[in-house]
Amino acid sequence: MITAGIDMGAKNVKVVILKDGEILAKGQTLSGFDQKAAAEKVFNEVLTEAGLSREKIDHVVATGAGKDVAPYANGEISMMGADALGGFFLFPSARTVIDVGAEEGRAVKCDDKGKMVDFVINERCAAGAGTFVEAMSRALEIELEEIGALSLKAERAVPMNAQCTIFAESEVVTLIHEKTSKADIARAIHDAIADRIASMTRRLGIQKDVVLVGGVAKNVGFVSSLKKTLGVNLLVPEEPEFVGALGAALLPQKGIGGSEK
Amino acid sequence: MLEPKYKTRLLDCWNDAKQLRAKYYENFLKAHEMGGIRWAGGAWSFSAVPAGLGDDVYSLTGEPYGATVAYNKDFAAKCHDATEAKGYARDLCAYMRNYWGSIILDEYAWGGEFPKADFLWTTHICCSHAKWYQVAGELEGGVPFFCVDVSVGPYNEMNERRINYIVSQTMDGIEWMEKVTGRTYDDEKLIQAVYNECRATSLWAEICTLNKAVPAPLDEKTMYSLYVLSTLMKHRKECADFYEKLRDEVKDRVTDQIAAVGNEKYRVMTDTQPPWAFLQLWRYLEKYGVVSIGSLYTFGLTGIFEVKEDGTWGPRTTPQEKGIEIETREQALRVLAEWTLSRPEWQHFYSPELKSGMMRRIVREWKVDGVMLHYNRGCEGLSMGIAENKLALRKAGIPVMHFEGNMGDEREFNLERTKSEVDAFLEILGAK
Amino acid sequence: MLGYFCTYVPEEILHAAGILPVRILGSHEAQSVTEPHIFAMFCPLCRDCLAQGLLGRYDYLDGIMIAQCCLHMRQAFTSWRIHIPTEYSYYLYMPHGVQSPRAYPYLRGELADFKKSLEKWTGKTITNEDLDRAIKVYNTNRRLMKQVYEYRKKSDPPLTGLEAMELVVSSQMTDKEEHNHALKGLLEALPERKLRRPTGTRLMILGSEDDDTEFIKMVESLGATLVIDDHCTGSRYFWNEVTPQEDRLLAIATRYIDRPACPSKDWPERTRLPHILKLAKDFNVQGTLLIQQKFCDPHELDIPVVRQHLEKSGIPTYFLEFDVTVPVGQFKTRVEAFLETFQLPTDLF
Amino acid sequence: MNKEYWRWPEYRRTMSGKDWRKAEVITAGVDVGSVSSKAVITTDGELYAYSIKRTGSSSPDSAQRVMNWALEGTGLKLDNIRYTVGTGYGRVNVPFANRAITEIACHARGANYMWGPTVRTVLDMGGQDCKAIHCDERGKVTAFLMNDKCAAGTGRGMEVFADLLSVPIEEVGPMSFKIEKEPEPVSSTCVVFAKSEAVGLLRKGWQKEMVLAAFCSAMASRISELLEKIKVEKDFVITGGIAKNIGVVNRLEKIIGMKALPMKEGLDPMIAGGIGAALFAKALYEREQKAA
Repeated sequence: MITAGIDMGAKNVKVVILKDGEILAKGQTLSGFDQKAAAEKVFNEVLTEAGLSREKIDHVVATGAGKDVAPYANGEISMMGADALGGFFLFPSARTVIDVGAEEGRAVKCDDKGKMVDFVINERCAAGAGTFVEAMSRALEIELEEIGALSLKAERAVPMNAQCTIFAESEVVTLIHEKTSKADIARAIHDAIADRIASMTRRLGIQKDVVLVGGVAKNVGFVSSLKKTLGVNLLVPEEPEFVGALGAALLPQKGIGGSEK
Repeated sequence: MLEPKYKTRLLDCWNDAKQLRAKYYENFLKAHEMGGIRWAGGAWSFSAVPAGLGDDVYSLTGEPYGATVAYNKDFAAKCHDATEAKGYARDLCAYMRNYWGSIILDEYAWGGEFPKADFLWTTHICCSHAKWYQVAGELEGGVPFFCVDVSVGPYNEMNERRINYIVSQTMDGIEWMEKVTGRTYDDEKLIQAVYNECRATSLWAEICTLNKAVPAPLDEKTMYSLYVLSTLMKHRKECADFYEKLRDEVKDRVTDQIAAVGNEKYRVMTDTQPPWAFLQLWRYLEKYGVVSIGSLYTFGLTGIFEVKEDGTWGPRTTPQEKGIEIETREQALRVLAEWTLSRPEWQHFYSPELKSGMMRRIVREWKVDGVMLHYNRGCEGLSMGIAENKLALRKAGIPVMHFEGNMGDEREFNLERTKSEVDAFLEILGAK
Repeated sequence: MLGYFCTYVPEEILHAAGILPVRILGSHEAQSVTEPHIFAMFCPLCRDCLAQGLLGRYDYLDGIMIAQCCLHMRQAFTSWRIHIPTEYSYYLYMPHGVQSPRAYPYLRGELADFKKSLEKWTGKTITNEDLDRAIKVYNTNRRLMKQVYEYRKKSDPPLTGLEAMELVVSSQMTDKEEHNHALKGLLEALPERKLRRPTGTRLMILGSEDDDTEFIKMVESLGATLVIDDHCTGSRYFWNEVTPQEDRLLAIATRYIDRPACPSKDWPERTRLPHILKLAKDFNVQGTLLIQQKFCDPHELDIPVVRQHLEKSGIPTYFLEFDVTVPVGQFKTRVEAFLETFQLPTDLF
Repeated sequence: MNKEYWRWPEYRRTMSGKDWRKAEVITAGVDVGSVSSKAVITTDGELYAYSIKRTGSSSPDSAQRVMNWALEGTGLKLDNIRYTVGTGYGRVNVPFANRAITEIACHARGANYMWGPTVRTVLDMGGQDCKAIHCDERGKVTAFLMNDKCAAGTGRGMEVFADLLSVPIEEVGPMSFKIEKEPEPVSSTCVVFAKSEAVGLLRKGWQKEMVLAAFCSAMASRISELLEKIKVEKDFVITGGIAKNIGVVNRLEKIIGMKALPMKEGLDPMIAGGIGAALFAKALYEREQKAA
């Protein structure tokens, strides 16, 4: 059976094509303003990469914030359901999957077959984890890819606002003006988000093993801060931002949850 | 979509409820024209007590009024701005801000200017209630204000001293009322009002108990418009009579297997006041055969229950049914105080475990598949301890989700995000 | 040792039973342990306090108790009781209707129940002598602290606002006899004590619970001195004494009913307004900082009217919203700008 | 890094027809904001030259850079400046400043200079926070309010949004009026949510202009709440970057039912703080001369 998963994320659209549990091809592009067009573009690119035509795909399952406008899809699944399936597929020992994307943070608990049994989403004041790091790397005039590594070189932990990303941003500006080292500030930024994501995950109750997915999982600084705050080992797949699309593609092959569109 | 499994039918007495409610708000507006007097206060206050001043005493209870304003988003937004311009924080109780906004703008949600109360009579059940009416009185240019303190602990720790603390204050309240209105108090009218209140709130509990049936004769969205009458006039005869008629109709619906939702497949329960401007969320559930059979809020904010011989919840036996003859003012106030403090939605103010226990009971007895908690930023009183309730329900193996929102300030409710959370929960239930 | 959550707790009875009351406060650090227990719409303080319990920083407590006040702190107590069980816990149903005469006999009865419960726990009866001794020690502590506060009326007060806050908060966490001893020593040194700093603008600070010494230090580094407060970590904690009478429990109940009120007990009349204005006059205050813990309903309900009242009496105010960590950078700009309205000489314009 | 849409353009200017050599007292004000830094030079209390530059990640260097740029081409040297006042976020580490005064006092004083003594209410929308200031006829602050967290209608929110839509910030205002009907404002109380709500509108197929309009009107309504708290008194002026965004200004004027005095030719509202600081510098210098 050949299936495809489309993750209509806030910042990027991701597509995965799966054949009998093997990933044939995957690709992503910026969502931009016309998410439907972006999804069509990347879907066809991944098709050609997999050397297939559209008819060959038995099921196309959509997920993510924009799943209602996903092209070609004939099934859908919630973001949390997809995270559970994808995370479990990559790490069968997983029982908790944490997904930190541009706008939202989510955590899912799954059973021993990868089916979602409980979930939480970050509270309003703790929103915008991903965009927060981007904004801060711009304020520190550092490339987004480097800010993670930089935070590992910090000497001391600078406390930062617990509750609100907006005031946390303005606190960073104050730290800059007080000539705090960039590494310490980077560390404070990652600790602040790690605190919020850990706080959210604790609402779910942490069951080992814990998998971390979503775009922000590529940031080594964040992974290190979250590991320290949660006090638990984190399994991070190579391309964490594709786990949602992978989970969606897995759905027809698993026959769990989700529904005809 | 699933084809309907059960017969459905609109409620016959639906229009009576609408008329009773409209008449209530009209009476308050026209009270002075009819030679009557007005009092305002919380829906939790001892509304039977002012009834002793006469039959032409009309009330306005703050919370249902706040909910009515919330239902009309534009007017609510104007009320919020007016209150915030006076320096009041935006995270205060949403009903209170709608109420104050109405006074500042001098606009009554039902048209015309905001009718000024002759006196304010309430109870202090959370951090806000007494202050709600202290400020309301100041905003209306000074209105006599009396508040009964009810910080006496949960019903299972009730004792003589604690009941006396409330009875003595309500006694003082009656003398104060006579002085402020210049009317002489009629104990006989108080006694009738107490009988009415016991009957009305016991009947509402009975109606909720009938919803244990499968399929559920009533859905929660409908129940909101029915239970509201008890938050307006639980002490009046026409309210008790209406609930008696409704109880009979619901009984017939149970025997004839008439369902609120034709394709009922999954039964859920919610918690706290809903986001009043977004009730279409309840209809969205019904597309997947999911019906909300009610909540501790819809059942127990006014409904009075007791544990029956078979150990299950049912309507509390009224003093009348027990053949108790109330003769004196003091006895009436004692019965009223003891009856009111047994209200289910009052217990969680003292410990979340008491509420978790009641929620587990509702899940068991009303055969509920999952719980949807509305983490209601608009009301600290009912959202108190809600996180502990979620932990307790999850520990008992009951599927539970929560969505963040606000009952009366739609700026704090994100419909898109809530829909995605509900979708995920429907997947867990197997309804999607 | 017994941890308590709100200063309406009748400490005299605990002291009489040989128990050391310790106030539970927060650590002003970001934390990630309370979200499963308290929804984030409740104040940062109640969550910060619960966090200390969950992080094991109060493991030495034998018991916890609360005297009913706001819904926020109540949750710190109820969640603590579930997840950090202690040998003893008590919920005192302190009345809110402190302006009704019915409150006195009611609280007296509640205190009698509380006394019995303590006696059952400790296995010792609490005699009238024990109560008299406790009342005497607590009244002395209140008198001494009030005498220290008197010095803050002087044109150049010999102690800063920060020191006054530490004085009162330390009293909430130590044995009163030891604290009285330290107070006596301080009172001997105060007359000659000179601070090597200008007093600058004389400020009052009032509002939600505030033990944020970092913030106070910053304010007093900008050419201002906090000379008086209306905080439960300040004057509200010790402003009135127990008037001894034959019925000791009634005497204690009367003290807690008549003390300066927390907003959620200040109705139907607003007794706080004349009290705050008198403090401002007696300590000749130039401006007032109104601080409020985010989401703190009781003070959110009072601050607008308190502010109007002060401004009408010619005392400018500035409002600040606190969180568990206070952004000192932003607040420095706000406080400095507020002080500039007093400090920038008119001939600069 | 992709093209920076969200920064106001950097520039410097010397006012025509002025010669510093004839001046008695030359003073300067340096406003190191969270997003942009401004340097202003005044000769005998009159605006002589100014420059606007991005604030880097170190405020001392930003102060030095923007001051040097203001001096550039005038022949003036730093030691010709008799007195300098630092203001803004980085006011404490302007190396060559004699004193620091907050931007609240400086914006009020600057607005008084730019629009005259009838000004009573100054709205400054800086990068980090939004300030509503009352002042008297000489520009002295009598009361002020700053936005609290949830009502964070900051300049920052607008910049992030312009960047998201890749619309140069100067064009946000005009574009937000290229619509037929004024849309419902984005409703959420918090900037983070307002942004994700606006992105949701894009996804529903709203074109950019409509989404910009919804976002500007949300920003305007949030600022109006702050102004209503302080009770706007005539004359009302707006300083800071947002003053140049008609998308917010026009909608704000409609909500509060009062027009702001129009921007003066050649007087960029972003330098109000810098001017105020330079004027304070002159007064402080003259006080020191009298005292000495």
